[in-house]
Amino acid sequence: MNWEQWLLPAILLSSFIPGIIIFALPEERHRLRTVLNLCGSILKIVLILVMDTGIYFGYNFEIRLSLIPGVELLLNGDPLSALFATLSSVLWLLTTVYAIGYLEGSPNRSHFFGYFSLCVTVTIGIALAGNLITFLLFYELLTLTTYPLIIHRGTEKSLRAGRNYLIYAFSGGAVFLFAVVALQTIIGPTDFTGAGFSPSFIDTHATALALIFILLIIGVGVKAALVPLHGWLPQAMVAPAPVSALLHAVAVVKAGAFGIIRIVLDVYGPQNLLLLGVLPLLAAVASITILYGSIRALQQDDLKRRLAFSTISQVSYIALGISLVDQPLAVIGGLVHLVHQGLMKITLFFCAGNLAETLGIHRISEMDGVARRMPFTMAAFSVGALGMIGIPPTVGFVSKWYLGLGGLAAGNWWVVLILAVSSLLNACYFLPILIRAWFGKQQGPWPDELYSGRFETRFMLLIPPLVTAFIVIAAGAVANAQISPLAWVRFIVRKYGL
Amino acid sequence: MNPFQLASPTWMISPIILPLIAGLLCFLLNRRTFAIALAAAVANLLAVCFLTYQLLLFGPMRCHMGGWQPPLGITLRSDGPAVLMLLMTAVTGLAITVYARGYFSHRILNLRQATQHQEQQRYFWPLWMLLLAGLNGLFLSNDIFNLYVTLEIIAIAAASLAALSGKPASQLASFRYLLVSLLGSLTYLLGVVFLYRSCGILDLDILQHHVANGPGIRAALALMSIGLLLKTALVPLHFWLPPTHANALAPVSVILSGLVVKGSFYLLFRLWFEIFTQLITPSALNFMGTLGAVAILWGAVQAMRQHRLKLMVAYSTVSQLGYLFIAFPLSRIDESIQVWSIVIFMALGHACAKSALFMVAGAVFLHLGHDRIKDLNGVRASLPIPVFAYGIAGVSLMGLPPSAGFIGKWLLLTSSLTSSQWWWALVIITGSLLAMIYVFRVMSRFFVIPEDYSVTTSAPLSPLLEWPALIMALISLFLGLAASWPMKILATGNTALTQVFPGGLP
Amino acid sequence: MITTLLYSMTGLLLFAMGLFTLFIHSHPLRKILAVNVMSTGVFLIMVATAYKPMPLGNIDPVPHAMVLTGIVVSVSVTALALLLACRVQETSNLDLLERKKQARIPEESRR
Amino acid sequence: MKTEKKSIRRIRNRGKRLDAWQLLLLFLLLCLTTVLGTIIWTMPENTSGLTDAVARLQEQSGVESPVTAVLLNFRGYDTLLEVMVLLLAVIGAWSLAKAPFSGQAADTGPVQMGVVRLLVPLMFLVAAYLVWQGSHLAGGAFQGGAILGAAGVLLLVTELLFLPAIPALPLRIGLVFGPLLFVVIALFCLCLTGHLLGYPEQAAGGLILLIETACAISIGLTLASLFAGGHPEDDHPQSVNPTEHSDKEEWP
Repeated sequence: MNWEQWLLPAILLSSFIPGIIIFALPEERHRLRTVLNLCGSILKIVLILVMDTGIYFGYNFEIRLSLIPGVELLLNGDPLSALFATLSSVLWLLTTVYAIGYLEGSPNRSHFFGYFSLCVTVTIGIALAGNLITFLLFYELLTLTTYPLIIHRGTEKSLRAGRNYLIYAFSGGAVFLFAVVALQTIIGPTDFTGAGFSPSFIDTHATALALIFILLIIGVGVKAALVPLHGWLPQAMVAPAPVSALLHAVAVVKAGAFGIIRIVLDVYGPQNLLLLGVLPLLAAVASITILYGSIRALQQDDLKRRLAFSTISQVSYIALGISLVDQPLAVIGGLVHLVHQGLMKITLFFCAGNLAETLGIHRISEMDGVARRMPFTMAAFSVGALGMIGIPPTVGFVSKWYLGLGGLAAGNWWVVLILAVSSLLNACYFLPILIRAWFGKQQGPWPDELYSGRFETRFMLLIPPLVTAFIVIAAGAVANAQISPLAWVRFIVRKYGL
Repeated sequence: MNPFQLASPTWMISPIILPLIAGLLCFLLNRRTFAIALAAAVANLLAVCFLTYQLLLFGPMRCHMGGWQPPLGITLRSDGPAVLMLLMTAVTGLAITVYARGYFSHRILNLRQATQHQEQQRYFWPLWMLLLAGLNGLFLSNDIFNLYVTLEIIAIAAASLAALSGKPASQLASFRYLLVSLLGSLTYLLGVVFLYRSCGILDLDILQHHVANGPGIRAALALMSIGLLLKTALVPLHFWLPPTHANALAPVSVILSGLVVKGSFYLLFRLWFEIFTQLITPSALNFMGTLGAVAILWGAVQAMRQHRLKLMVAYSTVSQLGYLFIAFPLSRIDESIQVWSIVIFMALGHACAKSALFMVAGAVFLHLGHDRIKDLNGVRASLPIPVFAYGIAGVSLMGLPPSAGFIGKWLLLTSSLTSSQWWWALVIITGSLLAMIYVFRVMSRFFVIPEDYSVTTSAPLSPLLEWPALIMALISLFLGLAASWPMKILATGNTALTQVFPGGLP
Repeated sequence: MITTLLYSMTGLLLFAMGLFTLFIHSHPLRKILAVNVMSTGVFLIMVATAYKPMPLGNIDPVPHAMVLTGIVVSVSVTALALLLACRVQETSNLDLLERKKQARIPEESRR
Repeated sequence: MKTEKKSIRRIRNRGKRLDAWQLLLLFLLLCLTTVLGTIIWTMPENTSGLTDAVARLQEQSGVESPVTAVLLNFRGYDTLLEVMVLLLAVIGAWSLAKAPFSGQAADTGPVQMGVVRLLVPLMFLVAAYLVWQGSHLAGGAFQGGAILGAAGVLLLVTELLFLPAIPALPLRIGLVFGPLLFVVIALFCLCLTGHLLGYPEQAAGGLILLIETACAISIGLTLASLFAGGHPEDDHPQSVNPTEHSDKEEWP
């Protein structure tokens, strides 16, 4: 057995084993729990960086487990999975730090961190999945491991949100399962190869394959919150802030978007999809979602709900970029937005959590003058918000630039139009917040001031948003450097031969 | 021939004789009954493991009782499906034995009426051991009349066990259960008479080659099937199952739901797909499939509407049994391995998951003193291990990967789509979603943190009550990952397989 | 030939009669008796099966053995069912309810 | 309420006429009977069953009666399980209740006593004869056991013998004796001949008689215990942790 093969299970186990130990630990052993969490996260990052380096230099990471004929579990490290895995593991470290600060003193922490670790395991599993069945396995497990996190507060409201989340997610999973089985009966078991299936199937099963494509997209679209399937996401805001950050930036929504990328690039392959002619449908749904999410975000007063609708809108940039699969620039824009959106959105959620946890602020109307009380938090928030709007030199600008270029190259003016309108709407719903925070006057006392110490808030709550905000600017500023996300996405696109 | 050598088929009797002797001793002796039962359960597991090993080495075997060859003598047969069912029974049986010990000790120590509980425990062991012997006998037997006797052993032991709790509701349910079993057995016996009248043979191997398509044999098959369906509780005939399973003591519910219904189903399946293969028409298969589909949906809807945890779990059994019958129309008769693998995975997965669920329900009942679903708030904090077990077992019931239930559902979906009978696939998927609803309806209750919450001071549950549930749940979950093992056992000596997978097994 | 057929038909008839009674009567004792009648029917058919017309030789002992086994099983089940029925009557006051109902009916009919 | 009304209606209708569902059921059952009857009618009578096979192997079985040969030799395994069924019924019955025991002295008339005195020994004799005869004519363990059981019932009815008052241990030994001996002999044969219940040919007759006698005693006891309807007074386990006071709470 060679090390390449065992690296992938090791990556999964590096958070799975701490998770299991944390479950077994009694509630009051918080120091040991913290150590375990952080060690696991750091070990995972190191292992994933080893994998990234290996992939760059052409090593082949793959491990298979055959269950029954035709059902095979396959973990496979390719550049695309490395992108998602790296993003998840880095953000996970930060979220863990944040969560430790956030949940200090609240009950049931061992459960929370146990499921938290299982959840990262499953997300990395989605990244490393090498065929549809493995993807399905981790996709369903993701629902199961995030559910306890969503209902962590244990209130009736959170239960309702959890129930809706389950219904949406499992219905999506069921559709996905059906589509996977149907696809396998037509084209047989296939791995994610980067080329898709043989075009000869299109001659014989064109309609069926097109229908299956739609079903697959519906299946992953539930988690990616494509428009008619987005209902669970705003409700899931009742969860604690680290969980929201995780759902939006890393795990659930991204898993859906990542699924769309996998289906388009690996399962079907660009050429087949162009032949089938179903991509305009995906582009249309993505565009509608972008506009709808932005418009709904405008109407929200609750900060987290506004951010949630913003997520719905922003994630569809990824789908939009992928749906223009014949334009490499658009694909680059979509893929790189997977990373960039994660960085920006996690910053915003960290900041929202800080406001709620420190001053009890949940509504935008309560935010007047908050920047004077919490300058660092609001600075990070501003960076994230400006990134969302797409102001250079943040990473948001890079994504939109490439998407626009791709649209132009294809001669699709409507893409540019949508980007412009959506940026305008983004500005409409983010700038008022910034103006209120920086230039508004504090009206009365804060709703529920919970913390008064040396810094503006607890140290562990402050560090993560500042780090992510720094990355948002840095990754945008040095986008052309050798090791930026953009460079890696270019490497991916070269590998797919677009 | 030396009966004790490695290749001797005589080893086959050990899973029958060991629990039988244990049952007699448990009744005869007053003390150390648990030790005897535990020893028998462990020995049974070892014996079954040995049989599996033997099967893998030497292929299927026949053991002629008393040395008399068929058609006159009775034959036992060990082959892939039989050994897998034995394994299922042995593993679940060991878990039940341990759990029952914890259950009775807890009740004797913590509740009033200790004498009554001691009495229940005193009769539980012999009944359970003899039931185990009967089940093992059923899975191994190759004689159509001997199968009737094993069915009766199971029926009487199961009905007595079901009445053990002494509550009026359970006794009424048990009385009905006994009558239904008896009716089923009698119908089966009438079928046997018809069969014997037209063929003059009782041995299944010979029957397989002598079956000619005549009205007598068809009537025999119909009668036997109706009798077995009644015992398996397929939907229009399921009325007796929920009250019986829900009102019994928790270890008994585990036995009834996890094992007993599988016995009659196994026999039914064997008759349809090995013995009377030529008589089976597509319309008959579709009829069974339709009943199965109705069972899935009806059982799941009823499970969603229940107010008590154990009743919910019992209705889920009705629903899950439907999947076994959906396999009927999806079977292409020439590829028996495919059908068997579907049924075996569904049955194994369900046995493990359902025993875990009933064990959890029992633990919750002991902890709270009731099992009303709406009052289950906050159980997670006081019973973390059972709640975890409940979640994992629920995953298996929903058929999510990587559980054994998933493998079963995957096979069902694949064969329904390859044979272009997509409507079954829709039923299967809907069934899983409904299962999700009823599983999580309870699960979410466990997670509620009540407002006036404080850790209850009631005595902690014994680990014997918690760990068997978790272990069974984990087995049901990871059986899917080890799916190639059951496949290998199933395929041993099955010639059809070499044609299906020419490249050899994974 | 005719004899065996006669026995078989009688057995079948008994089976059907038992089944009918089992379905329509709610009293436990009647149900138990009905099942007993049914099993007698089955045994009768079985015994008839054992009879072989002269050219084929002796009676067939195997159904006889089967009937013996069947009778024993039937006895055990009947005993157990009777005991269960007694227990049910004792522990739940179903019987009481039934009597109350019967007492009420004449009143109603008088009105 | 609804069910109550329904049952009231049923009670009213009792003895008058059948309602629609019952008529439908009757019709369906008639159809079923007709179909099955036709099948039996048309069934060819050409199979000889297992008559020839039994006749061929009769000599090796160690007994002369073909039925006994089938019951205890060729298909002895069936009988082994069937004895277990009987025992199971007793365990089930014992698990349900304690045997009703009035606790009063017997109050039997002289005629009754005379009959019992006359009949019981006779019945024991008949039972023994039936078991003995089983090897060559009709008869055997079940018939003998049935007579023994009848004797037991007679004793119970006259209240001369209180089964519940008998100490539990001897009773249990008696009940288990037959089945256990059966299993032991089966395993003994396994060691001797390599087959479960494969009697050595010369010892077959003796072993079968032994089994039959033991089983007859156990079956007789079984039937009598079933009639007694519950477990004896002192059949309860040695308590691990005697909690007498808790019982007193229950029954002040």
